[in-house]
Amino acid sequence: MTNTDTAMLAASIQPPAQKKGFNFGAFWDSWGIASVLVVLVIVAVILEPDFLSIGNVQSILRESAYLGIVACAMTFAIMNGTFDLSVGGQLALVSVVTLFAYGVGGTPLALAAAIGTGIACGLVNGALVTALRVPPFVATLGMLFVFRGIAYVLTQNGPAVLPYSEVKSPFAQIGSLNVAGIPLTFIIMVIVFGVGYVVLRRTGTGRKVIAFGSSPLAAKFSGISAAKIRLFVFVILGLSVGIATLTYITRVWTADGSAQDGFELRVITAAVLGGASLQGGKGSLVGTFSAVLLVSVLNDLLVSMGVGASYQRIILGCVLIVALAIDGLRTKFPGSSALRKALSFRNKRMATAG
Amino acid sequence: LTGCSTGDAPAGGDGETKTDITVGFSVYDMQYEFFQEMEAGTKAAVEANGWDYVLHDEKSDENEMVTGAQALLDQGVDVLIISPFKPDALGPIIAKAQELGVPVIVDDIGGGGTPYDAIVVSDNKDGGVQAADFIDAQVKELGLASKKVVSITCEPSAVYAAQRNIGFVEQIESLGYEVVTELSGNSKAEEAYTIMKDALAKDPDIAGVFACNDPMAVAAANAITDAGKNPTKDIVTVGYNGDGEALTAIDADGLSATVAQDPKGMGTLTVELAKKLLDKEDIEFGNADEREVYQPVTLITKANVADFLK
Amino acid sequence: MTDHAALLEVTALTVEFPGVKALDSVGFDVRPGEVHALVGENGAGKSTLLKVLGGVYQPTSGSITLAGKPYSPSKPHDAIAAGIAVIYQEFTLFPDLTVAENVFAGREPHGRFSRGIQYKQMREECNRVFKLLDFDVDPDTRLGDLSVSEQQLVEIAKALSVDGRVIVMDEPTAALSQSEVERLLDIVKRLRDEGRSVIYVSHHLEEVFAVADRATVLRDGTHVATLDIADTDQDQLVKLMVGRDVKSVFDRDKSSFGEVVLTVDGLTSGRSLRGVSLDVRAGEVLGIGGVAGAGQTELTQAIFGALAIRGGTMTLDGEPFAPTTPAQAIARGVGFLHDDRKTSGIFPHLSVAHNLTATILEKIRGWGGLLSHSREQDAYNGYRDRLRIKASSSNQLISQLSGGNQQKVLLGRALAPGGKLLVLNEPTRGVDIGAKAEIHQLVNELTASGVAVLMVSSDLPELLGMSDRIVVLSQGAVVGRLSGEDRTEENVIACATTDRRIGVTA
Amino acid sequence: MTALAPTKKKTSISFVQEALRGLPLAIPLALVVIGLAIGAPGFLSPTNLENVLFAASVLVIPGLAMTLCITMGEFDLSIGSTVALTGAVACTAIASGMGTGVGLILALLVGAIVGLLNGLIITKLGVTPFIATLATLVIVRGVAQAFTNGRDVIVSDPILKYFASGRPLGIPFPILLAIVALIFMLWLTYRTRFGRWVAAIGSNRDAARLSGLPVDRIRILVYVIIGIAGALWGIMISAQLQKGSGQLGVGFELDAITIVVIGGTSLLGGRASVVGTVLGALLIETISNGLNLLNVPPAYQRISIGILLVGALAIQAIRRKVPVEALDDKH
Ligand SMILES: Nc1ncnc2c1ncn2[C@@H]1O[C@H](COP(=O)(O)OP(=O)(O)OP(=O)(O)O)[C@@H](O)[C@H]1O
Ligand SMILES: Nc1ncnc2c1ncn2[C@@H]1O[C@H](COP(=O)(O)OP(=O)(O)OP(=O)(O)O)[C@@H](O)[C@H]1O
Ligand SMILES: [Mg+2]
Ligand SMILES: [Mg+2]
Repeated sequence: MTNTDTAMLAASIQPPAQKKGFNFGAFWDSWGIASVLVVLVIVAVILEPDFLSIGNVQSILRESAYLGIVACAMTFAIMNGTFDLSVGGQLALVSVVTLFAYGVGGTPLALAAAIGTGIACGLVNGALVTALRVPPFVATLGMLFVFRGIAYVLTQNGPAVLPYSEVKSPFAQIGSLNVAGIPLTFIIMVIVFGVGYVVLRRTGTGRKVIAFGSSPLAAKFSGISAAKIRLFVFVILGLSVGIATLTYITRVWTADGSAQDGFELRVITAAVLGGASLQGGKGSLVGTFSAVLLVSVLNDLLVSMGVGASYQRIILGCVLIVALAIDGLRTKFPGSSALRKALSFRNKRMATAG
Repeated sequence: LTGCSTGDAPAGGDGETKTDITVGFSVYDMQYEFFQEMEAGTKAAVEANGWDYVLHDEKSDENEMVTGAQALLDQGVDVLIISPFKPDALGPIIAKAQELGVPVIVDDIGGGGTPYDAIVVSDNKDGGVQAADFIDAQVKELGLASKKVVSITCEPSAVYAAQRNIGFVEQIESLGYEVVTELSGNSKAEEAYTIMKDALAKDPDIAGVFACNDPMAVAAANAITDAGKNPTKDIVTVGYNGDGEALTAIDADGLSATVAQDPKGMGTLTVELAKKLLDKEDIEFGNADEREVYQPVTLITKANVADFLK
Repeated sequence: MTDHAALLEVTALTVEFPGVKALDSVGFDVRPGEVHALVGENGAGKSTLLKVLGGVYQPTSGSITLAGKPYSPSKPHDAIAAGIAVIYQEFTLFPDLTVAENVFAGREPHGRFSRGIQYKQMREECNRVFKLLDFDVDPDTRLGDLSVSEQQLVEIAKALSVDGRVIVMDEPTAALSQSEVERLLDIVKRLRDEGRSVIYVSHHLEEVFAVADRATVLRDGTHVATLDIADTDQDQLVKLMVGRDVKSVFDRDKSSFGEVVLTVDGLTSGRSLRGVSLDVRAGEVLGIGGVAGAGQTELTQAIFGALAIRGGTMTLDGEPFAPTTPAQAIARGVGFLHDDRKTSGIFPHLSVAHNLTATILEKIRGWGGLLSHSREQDAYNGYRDRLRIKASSSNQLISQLSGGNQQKVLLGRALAPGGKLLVLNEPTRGVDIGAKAEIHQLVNELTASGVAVLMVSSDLPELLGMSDRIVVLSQGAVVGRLSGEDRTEENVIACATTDRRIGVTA
Repeated sequence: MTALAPTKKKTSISFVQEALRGLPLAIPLALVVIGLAIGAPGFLSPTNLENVLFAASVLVIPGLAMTLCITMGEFDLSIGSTVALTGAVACTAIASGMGTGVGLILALLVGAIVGLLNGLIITKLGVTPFIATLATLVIVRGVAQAFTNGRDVIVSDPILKYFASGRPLGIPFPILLAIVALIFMLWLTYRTRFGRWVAAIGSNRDAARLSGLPVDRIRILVYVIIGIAGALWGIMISAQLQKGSGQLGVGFELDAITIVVIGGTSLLGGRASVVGTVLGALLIETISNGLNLLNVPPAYQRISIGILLVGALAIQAIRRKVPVEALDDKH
């Protein structure tokens, strides 16, 4: 209940703004992270002239895909006021099952297994949340353990692998093929975001996802079924993991229960960095898309500059803070911060009389 | 990109080397002392040859491993040395290396049936066997009555560590012991501590402990101490790796033994093999089928720890 | 204007929002011991002005003095410290805390050594203030469990318990029923007699004439006039506010009703409903009255399928009607307006258009089943014109609208399914006098076209003027059924608050 | 007034009721304990029960601090990294001969500074807590690694060891600390202005500002408290292991948050369940101890923990017939 109060007041208590014409706030809402990305790319090109080499760009785009695809669905979830901590476990499990399926039935079965297992994972989460009323945080945290555990059980006799002999198979190509110089995995990610955008902004279901996240109670009185919409969100999360797995496993070729430890946090980070609010109701697929690339570009830049892992972390953390501080300073509650006033995007304070 | 691969004729048969050779080394994770040593050995050997050296840190992430190693190949390295986080993820890397004609030498752990040119391994299974033999001898010497032992393993996904455990369990059981607790501490000291305490609560009369790495062994020893026992006299505690903390502990009677690998030596060895490959010389494999070159492991105990402490 | 020394003086105050000038060089002053009313249409800038006084917004330009000294609060705390207590239009309450904790938020008395909060003292002080308000609630109740009007009383108690020099009230009576309003007005007079100043915002002009000494009229963010109440009358004030004449249209044509649309028989549900029976006919407005917390809201929710029913049956258009979710009720064409606009009405992150179409997403589908922007726009434009919604565009966030305009958007949402039954809970809460008349007009049009309306209203004149029959609830049971000549203020109050029963057997 | 009895069932909350909010968790906990008493040999041995309490206690202290943060409607993800950094700082100071006391004080100070940084980034820069503390998680871990240069700092210090194996009054020191922390938190959360303000901010942050509460100061203070709790946690872990290391404490933040959420503190803020947090820690540690005693392989341990977690919450939800609108986490 309070999330709507707070969100609403936060929205209604936006500081009085300033100049007509260029509206920084509106611009930043839709293009903020994208512009940080552009700045970072320019910095990268200056620091590392090789940055724009075809091979490097392809590499960045190719490796972003699996994270991006799940982050797209996670944006739905966060806008809906929930999140899924089990996506890392899902990715591990779906990867293992997919590789086994490939061993049994080749590419077609592998594709079907990835999508099918992904959706099944999503259904399990959805059922726990809607039918058993387990809070999403605990339900998906519990299922993170369970999915990983199952993946471990399945790989007790060694990890699932794509054998080297299959290097030329169509399945393995998903991860390495370039179409007109663009990595296939990236194309898949762009398609996922495109479809995601249409579903979120142009369908009734998408509208209900956002509306419910904005105010669960208002949604209830508008006839939006909490259970249905939550189920939908968890199922598309599962589906996205299924698709992401195809772009992931065909690049890495192996999986077991430990695959992509900490994935959930990276996915949520991308969505939040992209502008999604964990309070629900707010988010942007353009932002998430840019955030995914932002993190990849930054990582690539730091690696190619030979920055040590510990300093990579420090820099990555600082960039996260800076990227969000720009927005934070803009929308923060008025008053109380000297720094904010110094950097103020607002007009001068009231002229004190006398 | 593919300009500088292995095709050049050797400039001279002896140590005088070409200066335009670049060696790429993709390391498992530079957070760990073990790999820091391995990297130091590799780097020193590369530079001794007068070659260029590029390092990539996989940071314990299979995705980073594939992306980064492929990036090294894209940059045009002449040899790729890799200590893989996930040996089975070598496939796409080797595939690209083969496309570009770059030789690949794997360090430490391999498998997955990929056609790399050579692999340097320390004999993990044998290390486990040595640990078992030592525990048995020590138990007899101390006159412990119990035949119960504990094995604390690394994360289930760590292939190399699984070999240590297999060697240990097979050998210790053949010596008439019972493994009463066999749990994963996920390579983390803090988890090993709890596991050891719980194991002692269940079986207070444990005779020996083998942990798959030294941090876990030292943590287990601490748990034993906190439970009011002595980790060298009441229980025989053995670790694996030969990390500094284990050596210090052995010296201070806080740990019975550790099975030491020689990461620095492994690093040096990979570069020697690289030179041979570039010079088109033959490599002497310890196991030619698997293209394995062995790096022996040594058991460090109170008796010989002084030799290893710097 | 006068020779009185002003306690609070506002000069040339301007506040701009992106695309809107909410206040444009507004000036007025408040004298010590004066009740100063601030009136104007929805969106005129009243709340914005008060928020500046409260330190919530900083103005673009202009100045304020308090007791002759410059006053420029940069945060709400500054206002409180300066002795200005504000009751905001949107509640500033904490649902998870107790009533007492809410009243004392930020000012809890605590032990000197233990630092522990002194709950006993808080409870006593609460009870003291509640007594003034004739408000009977346990200070240890969780605030979130109170009904809207009960929460409003807590909000008022919160401001009264501060020893403020200036007390600012933004639509304090919007959620109150008649008897509570009278209580409040007594208290306002008492505050004035104690020498404090009160700034009073209300859309109920009767209240303004009952308590205010002067009134300032705002229109579209500009200052129109400041008048002595004694020198003016309601019509003049309305004309200044709206710029035209507004006639209260309580002239319903109550002659012919159609078939029974909804019957409710022995409805028992939730926390408080006990065997409520009623029916509504096509073309009829059935009013529901009662004091705060009597169960009106629960009744509307039960009919709408939003509250589990423990007993009783309903029919709609002669067919059995037992919705277990609002979706089922909407599917049968029931339109619904909730009295809790803030938490159960608006979608704060969505635009006005998206808010309006939330219940008719199926109807605005176009090519390929996708939502059609043009249809959505058409739907919005229709209701915007019909309800005179004032928004900068269909894309504006609803949370940026004035309260009254938000209400109109929600009313549009309730009308959109276009069915035979409309359940309206406080349809004109927070709506300005012009808009109110328009909403009444609209209800008349709807009933004329055969829609049945069930209307809860705590605004007694509205309840009497708009309802063809009135059902009065008390503690979840029907205690009065008033029709024809019986529909008088006295009867409603008597049924709601005493043992008197009219038209009810047993 | 009428013959009909009033039906108003408003929940008036007394201190005791509020303090015992998490108590229903005792049901699944009791079920697990009974199951293990029957099925796991040695579970009821005093040593083992002490082990469970010991492990739970170590988790309880940061868990209680995290309860405050979550009550405020926010998270702190950086605590695991704080554990690593503060442990490393304490051990480095001790190893370099500065004395145990100085080492401990430095560790607590570093913890407080991390908390202060979190608080400032969140309040003054307006970065959402999730990203801010995620960023400090990454940064502080990086600093810890750079600080230790990737090498463990080994110490052998009896005073430090006291935090792991000291037994004042015959009670293991961490258990004693946890009891003190519990009593302190009960008082702080339900009896002081600070505690009520934290709940108020979690309940409705903007209302808190409009009511004149020093919102930013309270938020900063809460993060500082978590930083200090993280330092205590780091000290306790380093005491157990007699070392500091940049690798310690990975994933601890989730452990702390998990017990809070299982304990019934709403992620949306406003409602603290202090006792629930303690029961949550007991539940988690009992389960994992039982699985260790049963020598359950790691793969099945994960599955069991997951199912038990979900099961424990499902039992509560079903028992209370949580309505559909409660899908938003307010339970
Ligand atoms: N946060 C905001 N952002 C943009 N515009 C705003 C914001 N808050 C208010 N406005 C606009 O400022 C104008 C004045 O609004 P205000 O809330 O002061 O009206 P009001 O007189 O209190 O109306 P009501 O009687 O409906 O409460 C309106 O046009 C409104 O849309
Ligand atoms: N969640 C809740 N828990 C306990 N009691 C509640 C809860 N919600 C409402 N109530 C109580 O139920 C009674 C009926 O509530 P309802 O909302 O129907 O009142 P109402 O007659 O509509 O009042 P108002 O005029 O304020 O809207 C009130 O006394 C209210 O305090
Ligand atoms: Mg207003
Ligand atoms: Mg009501």
